[in-house]
Amino acid sequence: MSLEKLKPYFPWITLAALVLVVGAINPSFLNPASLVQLVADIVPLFIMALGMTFAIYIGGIDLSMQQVANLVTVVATVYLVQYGIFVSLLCIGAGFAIGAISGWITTRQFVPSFVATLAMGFIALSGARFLSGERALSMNAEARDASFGWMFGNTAGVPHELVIAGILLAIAWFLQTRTTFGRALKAVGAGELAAVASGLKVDKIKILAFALSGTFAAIAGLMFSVKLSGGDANLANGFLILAIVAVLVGGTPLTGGVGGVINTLVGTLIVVVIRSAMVYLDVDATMQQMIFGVILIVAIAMTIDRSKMRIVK
Amino acid sequence: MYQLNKVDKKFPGVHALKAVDFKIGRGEIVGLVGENGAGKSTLMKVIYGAYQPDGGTITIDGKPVRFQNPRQAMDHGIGMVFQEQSLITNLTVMENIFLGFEKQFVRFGVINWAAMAEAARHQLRKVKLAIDPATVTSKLSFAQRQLVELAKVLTLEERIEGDLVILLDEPTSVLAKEEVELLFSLVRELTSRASFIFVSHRMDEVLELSDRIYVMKDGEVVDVVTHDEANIDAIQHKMVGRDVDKQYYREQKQRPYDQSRSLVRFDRVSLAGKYSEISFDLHPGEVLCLVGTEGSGREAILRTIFGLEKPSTGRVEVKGKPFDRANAQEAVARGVGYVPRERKVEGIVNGMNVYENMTLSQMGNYASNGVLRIAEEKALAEDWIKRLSIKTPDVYKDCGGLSGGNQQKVVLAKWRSGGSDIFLLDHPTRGLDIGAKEDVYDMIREMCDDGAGIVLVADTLEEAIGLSHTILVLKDGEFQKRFDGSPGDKPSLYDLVHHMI
Amino acid sequence: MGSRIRRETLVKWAPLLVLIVLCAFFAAMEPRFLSTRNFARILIAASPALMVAIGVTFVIIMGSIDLSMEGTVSVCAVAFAFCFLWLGGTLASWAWLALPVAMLVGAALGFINGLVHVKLRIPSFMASLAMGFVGTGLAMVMTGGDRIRIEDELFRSLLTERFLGFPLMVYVAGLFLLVAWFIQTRTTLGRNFYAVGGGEDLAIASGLNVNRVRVLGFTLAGVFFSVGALLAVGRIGIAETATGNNFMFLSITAVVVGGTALWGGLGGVWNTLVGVLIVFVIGNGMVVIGLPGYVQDGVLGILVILAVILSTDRKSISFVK
Amino acid sequence: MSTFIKDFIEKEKINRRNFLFASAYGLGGVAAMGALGPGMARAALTDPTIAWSYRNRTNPYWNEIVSGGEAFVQSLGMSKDALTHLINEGSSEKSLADVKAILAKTGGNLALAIDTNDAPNARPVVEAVAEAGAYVSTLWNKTDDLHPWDFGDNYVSHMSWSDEGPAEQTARILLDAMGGKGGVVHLGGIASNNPAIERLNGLKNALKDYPDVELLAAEPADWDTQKANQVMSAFLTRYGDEITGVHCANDTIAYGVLEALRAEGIEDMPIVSYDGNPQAVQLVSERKILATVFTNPHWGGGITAALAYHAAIGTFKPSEEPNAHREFYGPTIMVQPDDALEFKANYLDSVPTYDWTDFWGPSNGPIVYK
Repeated sequence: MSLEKLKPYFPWITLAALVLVVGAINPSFLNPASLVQLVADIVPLFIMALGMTFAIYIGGIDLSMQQVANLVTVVATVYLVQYGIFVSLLCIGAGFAIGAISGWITTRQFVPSFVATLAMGFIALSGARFLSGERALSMNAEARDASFGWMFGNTAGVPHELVIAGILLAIAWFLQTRTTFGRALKAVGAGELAAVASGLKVDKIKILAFALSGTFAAIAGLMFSVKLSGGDANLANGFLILAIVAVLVGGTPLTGGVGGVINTLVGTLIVVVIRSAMVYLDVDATMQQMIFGVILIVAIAMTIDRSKMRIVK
Repeated sequence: MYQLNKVDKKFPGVHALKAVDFKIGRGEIVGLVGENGAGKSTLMKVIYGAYQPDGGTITIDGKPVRFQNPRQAMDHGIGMVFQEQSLITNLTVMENIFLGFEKQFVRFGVINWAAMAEAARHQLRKVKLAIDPATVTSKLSFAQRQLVELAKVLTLEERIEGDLVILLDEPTSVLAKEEVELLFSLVRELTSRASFIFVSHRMDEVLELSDRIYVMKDGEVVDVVTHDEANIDAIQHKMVGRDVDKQYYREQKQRPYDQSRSLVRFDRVSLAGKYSEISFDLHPGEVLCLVGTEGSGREAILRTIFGLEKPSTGRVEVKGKPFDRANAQEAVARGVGYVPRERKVEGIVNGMNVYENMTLSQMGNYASNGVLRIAEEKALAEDWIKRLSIKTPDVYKDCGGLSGGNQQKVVLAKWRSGGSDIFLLDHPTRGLDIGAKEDVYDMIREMCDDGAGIVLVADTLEEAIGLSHTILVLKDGEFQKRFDGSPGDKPSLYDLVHHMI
Repeated sequence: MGSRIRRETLVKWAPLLVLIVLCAFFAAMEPRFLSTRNFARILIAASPALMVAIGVTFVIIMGSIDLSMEGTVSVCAVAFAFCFLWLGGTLASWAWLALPVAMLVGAALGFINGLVHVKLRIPSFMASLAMGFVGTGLAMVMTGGDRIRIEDELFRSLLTERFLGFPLMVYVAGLFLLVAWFIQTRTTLGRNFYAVGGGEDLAIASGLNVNRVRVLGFTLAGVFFSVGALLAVGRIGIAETATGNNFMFLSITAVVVGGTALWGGLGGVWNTLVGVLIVFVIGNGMVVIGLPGYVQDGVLGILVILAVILSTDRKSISFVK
Repeated sequence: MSTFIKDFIEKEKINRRNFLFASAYGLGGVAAMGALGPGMARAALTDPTIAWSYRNRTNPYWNEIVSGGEAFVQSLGMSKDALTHLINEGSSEKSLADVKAILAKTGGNLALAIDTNDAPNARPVVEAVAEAGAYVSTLWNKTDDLHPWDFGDNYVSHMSWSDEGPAEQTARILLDAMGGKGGVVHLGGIASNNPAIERLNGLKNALKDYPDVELLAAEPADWDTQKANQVMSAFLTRYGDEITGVHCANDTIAYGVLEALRAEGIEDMPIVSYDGNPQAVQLVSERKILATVFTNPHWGGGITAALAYHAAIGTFKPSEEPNAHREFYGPTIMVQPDDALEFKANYLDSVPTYDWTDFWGPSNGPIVYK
């Protein structure tokens, strides 16, 4: 097999290499039960990265996701008792709407998504702070278990979070590869002008892509809120940069049209392995962030496929 | 003076240059022709230092040289005027002219703008362009930019000792006829200072300008002819290895069109700043050609039919009724297909494979409730690959990796397979080699036979005349004259030019 | 043509108009906003951010992006503080050498950032993001989490000494703004940033060593980040790992609000000045007129979007990502 | 005013005595377990990994917490590197993921001290620890419905501080210094953080007795020096001379406020803060800050780890302890200019050697929920 043919598999190879290296140094890392648990725990992050994939796939970025998730943790906590399981519709609707507005500002008002989504994030944050009354709220435990208890737990040794993640991944993958919408996303990401000249509703597709990223952010926020049984305006902090890093490390470059949700799966796993390796390998706490940065550079250098990039900006 | 001896260049799987001998004398204009893939661009890249040859030698005045990069070639007096506009539009004219060579104006790290402007004016005088060198390039016309590019290359004159060799790669492709004439007279004048290598797909221009012509085929120089003994037919024969049919434009296949129905009707349509009071009808089976110089309103009319521009006054009907909301989606839904001039940007999606590109405009036909039937897409692609003999290893090939002609075929297949019956062809043969051009001409005739109407903006006047049933001549957005182009009764080049300028 | 030129002019001056309108609005709501003392406060707060934003402006003009500022600022601040204290702890001694040392550190980090981007062919977004992690981590390793106080009265005169109502650090920032403007308009490097941003492949074809320009661009950005770090230390008197916090989104927002295009080739340091002022005037004004805290983020978001919409020439771009 | 400190030291002495009992009890406990055989001892762990999970290293407060954790580990005769650090960088998600990772790595042989970054995060952390059979003690953040006694032995204890009272005391000092009239501004922490809410409430309680003082504004400054600096600048514009006193939610905010005032040439503004960081104590001794409240993070950090560890190795059995020993307030000491230097000498310049088995000695009573 030539190097060319191997290229699409570089992210997988990187992941396997990382797992093996960590496992070789500390074999307890390879314990299957703890690996499953490790993966189950990053499900909210993974879902957020999935959403981010759509924004990056069309060549944009969505920096509002973390604040959308923050807002959703508050919304879910405040309205859980009132609406029960239907609070999820409220949350998802909010995420969809915020994403759609970001998309509209980007496509129709020509504000770069970097700034448009950042600003929409501020607005969502305001909403979260207002709604939460600037306090950390906790969920009504009974209502939580009644409405969302199914999100957590195990069936035949498989954590439910993993099942949810798997279903969402399958949906996202299906959307990306098997639907006209996914094809249109690819066309917009790879050659927006050609997509216009082929009569695609490019603006609508872009707005939908941002709406989807908002929706996934809301789902991630909802899961996180249920998991932590509470919500406040800062609860989901720390997700954003990791989600972006996960998408990029997976091999979906910011130029758009390349990569996709499977890449994001790998990317998220790589990020998580790096992060937990810090714990497993007893890396000094003050050194962790620096080492994370260095490994990140190495990982990106290994995973990105430069053949599709004419110019590296 | 400048000479290549037995130069060889190999790429993985391709022997791009096979022992090419090439020389150019002082003040000479040398033409370089060949089909796409014949090795012209590789040869040029070797000449201006972008590629290093694998074998053979390059000598200047008998002394062997070897260039690691274009910069070194420049230092030996070899400059290149690029096919694609190579000026950076957000910079001023003078910055573009001296890009990469600002050092001469820098004192203690500070750029002396006045000195640079003066030097730039000197260069612009060489190409007879009277513009302020501090103008931002984006404000110039295409023709002016072409001249600025030439001026930029001519800075070599001051910079180096010895003779200049200037490569002109398709310099006329974006120019109107009179601008081409201007450029040619300039080039002839400049032969007192430099030699030129002239590369073009427009055979007539090569013949007109060049002292000698190198004909390339399959990486080899197959013939060198002088200006006086050059003959288009003979050269084309050498290039393609076969006779070019007298019926190049497939005139024998031109059938009368159906006058009873109208596909597109323009009734006194105006678009502010672009064109005014244009009226015409496009009928099934008709090739309607819009002729005029750059900026005469040809492209704007195409874009109006495709819904990308909203006319300010007048009535546009497509298939009997006007658009509800002028946009491309509605145009496509009405059966309009657009083959844009910027094929790589607007025609195909670079990064998507053959079948994905073919169904891009008609995904609805290959999807149930938004879910694609990919097997059918592939079948469609395979079918059209066969019908149009598109050269691609399989349907999974990234369209960005196909040659220009095959890309154009994919674009045409996209619209034809989607059932379009109104085609807007904007320079459909631009940058294609002769073989590919003929395929396109064949396709145009086929489409007419199928009852489609075609609005064409042709690459050359000959093409316009040869292909069309009807020719509308435009000038500065105003309608000038309508010509009927039935076989045997075609207008002459002169007729058209007379009304264009 | 006339209307086109008018619109172009309007778009060009839109950021400044937005700034003036904002000032007028806040002044109308609370007259005390419009005082020299308050402008001095805004400028004190804005000076470090302005330096960082100018640094990233050069990178954005090249069409790249630099997200490493938070790490670089922290490392420079900490390196400066250590060096300053080690050399005597007052500007009246050899400790003044700590100033150029900090700038060298900034240049070195920017240089490495540029090398990672260019040599490993990693898009600048990712390369600089990762370098930002490295920088913050490095500052953490250097300090072990401690804060370092700089008490030297002479150094702190940046904040405490005033001339015409404004503290010295405002003039220092102004001086470096002029330096940046000089680099932008009068040096080959500055002009080459525009060439790279306007058309990289074309610049290469013109014989420009684009990789060199890129690396130098990131290096220059690093130097300006370090000046920002010095002013930040001058303002608070503390150097710590957190010195660089919040600079990333702040500076890029300011650059875009000022009218510099993220796709490169357009804009410049004056745009960035206006953009930084817009962001800080909004921040100051909202507190001055007494908006509740939880509304402030949202209002900032809305105003940023509006400012960018107003300063965008919609006719000249086909799409935005 | 040094009575605060005297009281505190007095209390410590009494606690030393208690400690002797405690250690005797501890030894006895171990011996007893040894006698009862492995069946009983299984509840306890041998040589567990000791970990501290906290927000970041850029805040001096957390550095003090960690230094306590390290001092405790050293008291066990290990090097201070034996303490595992988990830093969440302000991300609840990372906090939880790190805990899960170390539980998996150690197979549950873990004694964990943690601040979960955000209150809602405490429950999943505790649940995970309990499920793995490890032991955890929490500090600061937990929701009110989460209690150690609901988790048997594994959730050993929770320590927090009731900031409302001390904050009210500092507020009174401030308001007195203002002469009981004028205007005060409050710069708070991250608005949703519990201590931020309590500290503002303290100020509000005190203000009830000072009708001539107006609370001009209260804005969050997110525990951040630079943000505090900007907010204070804007306050100066808005209220100018109306401001005659500043109430800060912690020391790092006070630093930013001081610099904002310094930029304006204002040197004598009454300011109070919270946390008792060394730099702040120094400023108190220079009378630039009138008062700060020392919460002894060194002891808090050490004892939280100690509780988890000793419960893990079976020194004591948490479920047999009264609730007051499982949810309790940490110590607070008011630091004011007159005793600042004395305090500094006793607590900061030379850190006292604490007895890490005197678990509840310096503590401040059971946690009361409103």
